[in-house]
Amino acid sequence: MSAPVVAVQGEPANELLRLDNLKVHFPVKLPFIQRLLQREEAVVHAVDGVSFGIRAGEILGLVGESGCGKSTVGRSCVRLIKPTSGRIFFAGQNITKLGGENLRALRRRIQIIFQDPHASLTPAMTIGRGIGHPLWIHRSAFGPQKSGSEAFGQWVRQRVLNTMREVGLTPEEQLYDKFPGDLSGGQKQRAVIARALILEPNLLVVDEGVSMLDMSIRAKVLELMLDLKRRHGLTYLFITHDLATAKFICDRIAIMYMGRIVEIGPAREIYADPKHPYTKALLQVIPIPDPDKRKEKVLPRGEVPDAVHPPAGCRFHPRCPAVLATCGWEGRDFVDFLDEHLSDPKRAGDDESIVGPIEGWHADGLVASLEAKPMSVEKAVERVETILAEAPVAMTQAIESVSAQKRTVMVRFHPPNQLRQTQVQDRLVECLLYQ
Amino acid sequence: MPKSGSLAAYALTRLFLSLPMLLILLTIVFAVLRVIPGDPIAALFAGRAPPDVVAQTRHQLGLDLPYWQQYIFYLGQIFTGNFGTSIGENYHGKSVLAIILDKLPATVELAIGAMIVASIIGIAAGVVSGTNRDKPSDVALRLYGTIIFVIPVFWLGQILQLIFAVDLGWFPAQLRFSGLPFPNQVTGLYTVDSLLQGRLDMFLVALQHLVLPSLTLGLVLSGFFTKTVRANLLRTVNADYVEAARARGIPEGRIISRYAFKNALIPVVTVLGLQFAILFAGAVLTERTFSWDGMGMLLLKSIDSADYPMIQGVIVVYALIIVGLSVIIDVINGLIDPRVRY
Amino acid sequence: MEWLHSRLVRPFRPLIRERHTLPGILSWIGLGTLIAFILVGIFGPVLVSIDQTKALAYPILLPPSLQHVMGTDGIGRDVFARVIWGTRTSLMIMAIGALLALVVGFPIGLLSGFVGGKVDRVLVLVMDSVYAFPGLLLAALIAAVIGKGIFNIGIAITVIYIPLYFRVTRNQTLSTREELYVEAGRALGARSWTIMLSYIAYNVVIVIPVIFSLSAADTILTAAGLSYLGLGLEIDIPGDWGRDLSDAQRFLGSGIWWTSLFPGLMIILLTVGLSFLGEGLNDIINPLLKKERA
Amino acid sequence: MRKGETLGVVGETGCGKSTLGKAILGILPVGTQVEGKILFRGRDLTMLTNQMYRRLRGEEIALIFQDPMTRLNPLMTVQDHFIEEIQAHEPVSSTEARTRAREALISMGIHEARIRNYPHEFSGGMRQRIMIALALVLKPSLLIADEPTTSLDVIVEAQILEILQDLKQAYSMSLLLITHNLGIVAEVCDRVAVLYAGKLVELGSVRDIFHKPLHPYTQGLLSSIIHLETKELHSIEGSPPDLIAPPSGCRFHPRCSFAQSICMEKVPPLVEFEPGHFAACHFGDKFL
Repeated sequence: MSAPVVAVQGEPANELLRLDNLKVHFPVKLPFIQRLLQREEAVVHAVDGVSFGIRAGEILGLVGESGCGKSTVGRSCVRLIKPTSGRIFFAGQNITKLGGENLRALRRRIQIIFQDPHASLTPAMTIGRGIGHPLWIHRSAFGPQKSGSEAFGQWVRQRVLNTMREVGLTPEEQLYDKFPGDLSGGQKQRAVIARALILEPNLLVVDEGVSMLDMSIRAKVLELMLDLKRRHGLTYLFITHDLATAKFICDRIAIMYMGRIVEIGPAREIYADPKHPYTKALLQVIPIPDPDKRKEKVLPRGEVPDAVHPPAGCRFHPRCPAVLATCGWEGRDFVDFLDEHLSDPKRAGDDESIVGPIEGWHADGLVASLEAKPMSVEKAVERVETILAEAPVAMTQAIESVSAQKRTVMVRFHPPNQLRQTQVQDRLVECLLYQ
Repeated sequence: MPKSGSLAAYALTRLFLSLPMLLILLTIVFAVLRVIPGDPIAALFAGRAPPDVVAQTRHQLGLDLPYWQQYIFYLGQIFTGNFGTSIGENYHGKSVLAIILDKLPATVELAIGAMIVASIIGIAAGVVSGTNRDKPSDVALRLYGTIIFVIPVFWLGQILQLIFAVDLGWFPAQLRFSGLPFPNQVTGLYTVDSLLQGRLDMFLVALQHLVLPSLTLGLVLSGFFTKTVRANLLRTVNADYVEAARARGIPEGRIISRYAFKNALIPVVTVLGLQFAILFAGAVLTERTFSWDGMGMLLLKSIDSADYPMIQGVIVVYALIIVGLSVIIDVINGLIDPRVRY
Repeated sequence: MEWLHSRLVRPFRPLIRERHTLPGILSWIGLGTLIAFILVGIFGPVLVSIDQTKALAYPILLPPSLQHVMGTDGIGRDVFARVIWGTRTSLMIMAIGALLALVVGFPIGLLSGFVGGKVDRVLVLVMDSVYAFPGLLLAALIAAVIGKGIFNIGIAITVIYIPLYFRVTRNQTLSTREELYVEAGRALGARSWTIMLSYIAYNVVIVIPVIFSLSAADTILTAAGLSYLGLGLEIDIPGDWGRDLSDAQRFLGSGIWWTSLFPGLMIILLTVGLSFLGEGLNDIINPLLKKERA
Repeated sequence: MRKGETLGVVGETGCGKSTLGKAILGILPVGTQVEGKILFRGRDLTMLTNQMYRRLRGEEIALIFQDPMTRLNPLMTVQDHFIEEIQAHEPVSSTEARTRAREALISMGIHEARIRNYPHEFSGGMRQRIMIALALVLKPSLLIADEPTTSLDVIVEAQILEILQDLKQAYSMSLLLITHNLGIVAEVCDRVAVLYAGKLVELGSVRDIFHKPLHPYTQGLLSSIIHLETKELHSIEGSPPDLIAPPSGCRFHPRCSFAQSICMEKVPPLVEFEPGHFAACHFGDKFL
């Protein structure tokens, strides 16, 4: 039933971009003083092993909540961020370590559009100058026109005006000499698109490119993007947190959670029948603008955990409604559960005096231990077992033992099962339910 | 999570982190005094001494050694607390450190007095100005803040002397003390020493002498306070959490004191750290205007008499004080603001 | 260059639009004062003979009268003539000090902020240390070591204002560096120096008029302070406000006010004018920057 | 607005919906001109003295803001916020206030040990829960929620909305939900008010608004939502007007495809076209 993890070799030849086990870890930015006090160096696991490919001429949607690492993936594709490990291929060429002039040459072929059009435009450059600036930057690449700065300037101006017309930034002659501050939000986003298009790239990364626009303008810009795809055969990596927009525009979508892709496949099928519990949860919370279709929702518990210490096993397991015993339960899951249990005075009773205080518990990998000396270790072990009766079944099953060592209470978990991307029908899913 | 010990940990780390700053300041002093093109000893004597005396002095002070040897010797001196002996005419042969410690309290007394004046006037003016935005009182106080801050402190001192000492005769124009025997030297601060001795009359005399210099320096500094307090208060009275507190029905007075003012205080305290530079610079000028016998006067006299070890000593002590104060300021900030600590 | 125009000329347009608001009024007063002083500095010495500034040119300590509108001082010099000649001296020191600090501090700050990393950390530590130290003391020390004179004082003062330019430039560079359009510039394939000049520098340049006015005011004060302490200029300089104030001190006890009042007023007028200009510009330019970012 | 109901207020950015919430609480910036009446239980709030108004805030009407990250005083612990608010309205001892604060936190699923923590030690979702707990600790009869979930992730957003609905039941209070998200309105509201350029253009039950919108603006708004069933994109032409010089007559006329000359000249009154369904459009009956 399980298929092998994606291999780089033997991929379809028409793949324009491929990421292979991409990882990006950022050092946690701390004030100098704290860095001195910190023992280990903390890193944010922004992207933690992402692989996917984009075929030429398709729109791939990368969808996830804020902070899931989708923007980092986008920025890595255009090499604005240096990957920690993994490889990036563009049109068959390994661009992971490209630098200097080669990287500059690459940037003519991959462009990126950011969320905030206002902040993306240099306030001191006129619209025309800003849109044409890429041509000046890559001046040497346009060999013949290089002779005579006057002629090149004329040529640039013509191309800028043409591109402005193409993206609907009209009347282009008037807008040419305006500053970004004088334009409306929709016009600014059109200018940003024009600036990205003027180099005639093959791949366009759109990082939340329409999220900041008002509803009415959003539709227009999306239409423009689809139109450009049809006319120029552009390929898009469309990054968004909005599943509805993604459904409308994308051919395939990839769902990201905490730096990993949990499900990737054809958009229509995923929306019709989501497989991964996280995808299900996400699709479920999209509000439906019809008061007659209200329904009860089963929401994942809690919030997205800290990406400095991502959960073991499947990252979604602490919140997952369909969690199994083998999904990655570990020491701190028990501490979190105990914390929650003790917070409720009705359920907790005198538990805190026997197995508390919660600050006395320490989690290290698969083990949680009570290091503050309880009055009676045996009694504490007994009580932990009683409390566990109320815990989620999957967690109770994942526990290997509750024991006493000298004067320390220890809760030990079974190691989790290895998690792999699995082929399920027409898509890849990373979930033990399907392995 | 911050625990009770973390403030101490923070303070210690902060102290440790001040070492590079101290070293840099000491190095700059060293560089200015020796490495700058030209001959410091000759420049100091300014042609008043024959060449052989200059050469001899230079040799005596080890200034003809290679720089790295001088540098090590210099740092060694500072860290053992031995600043050498004076070569100037006033204190010839005496320990530099002893003389400095003798003059230091005068400067400290003046600085404290000025700080009190500056904070009272500055904070009051800043609060009034910041809570009455764009009303006439605000405009007037803003102008006050801007103008008072660029008035030359020595000129202001002269005018105050002219009015309150010469014309009205309310306060003495010069010196730290007069008319009575000096109080016993305990802290060196005459106001404190006289009280320790239980002599109210001495205290009043000391205070009388202190008023004009403190007022002069304090007024100038208050301009800076006014501007900073106002700017930060304006930022916090419009903060989101202030609006939220108002929506919860918290009384207005409490919102100003507990939300706006306290939050505005954090950057003010930080800026206060930079104030010390202005404070000590102003103190030198004020000391001269009022013949206030402190560190500033000592420095001027030492420059006059080409007392090289003394100049170096005084500047190094200023550097130590500045670094020490910056640590204290940061710790105070950590005390007010829980976000700084961990 | 287009960005230089858009940064150095465009920001002054609001000055005309906002001439009725408080910052606008202050800026115009400041600008007017500065221009008036520059005119006095250039033409004053042409009109007022240098002989009037020499010792024993007139009887000593004459109170203000029609012949001597500001009186004469303790060694028989015309106070008015001294004040006029002092304007030129002060402006020269201001120009040397503030310009040198700008020329050194601005590029270092720009580079430090742009390059970041260890270089930046070390530079910041050094500059902050200097900044924390009382500037006047440092200048006094340097002046004592390198000797008196307009140029030397200019240099001594430069040393204490370089950190100011550095700080402001660097902080501005740092926040600009994080702007999205800078990242966009990189994504377009621009080289580092293109980004620094076309995308960052212009945003930093805009703050220069503000720091210049404020630090120029401080330069005047520091120069006067040095002269007051006897560490500033040679004794034969035809005009030196700080020295005049220092000389005035002796006669204060006898109620001679004119030798102190007038040089002091000149210092205050010039410094207040410069700070009005600086703070007014600051109040106008900051919202402009904020609007661009919002 | 009726007791115990949820009224949704929708509109685009800058249509005045946040101002409405603040106006009800009387916390608009000093110098703002307020006209008209705000009737709360028959009393006109604009006539209240400052002191009475202050007591009313938090005690009878509470407000939750959009951005929980900046709405708590960074220098005060969570506990201090609660004690301060309780004591600003009721003469109770600190111990009593502390007990109630603890209960409020626990009811929001936050461990009581964290009551001594500072705001910066909580995540966005937790802070919004703290804000809700703060708003509800005095059991107000009206809760105004101004885009309470906009800055949160979609799943946390759904969690918070669920909490709000549960609490509304438990405390039998009324909820005024200000939002730009029509999907949320469809899911949680009983009645809906649509604002355009500072004016109420349509008011009715949630079914009336979604199934039989009478105002062209409401129609445009509904068709421009991109949801999972979207097949075709629609948008409203033009952009929201400048509120310094709003258009004459009906403020929507420059963007309205049904606009006639009367729309430019006369301000349309708010008319009840069918029971409980109001709209301010000259041609509202055409869409019935």
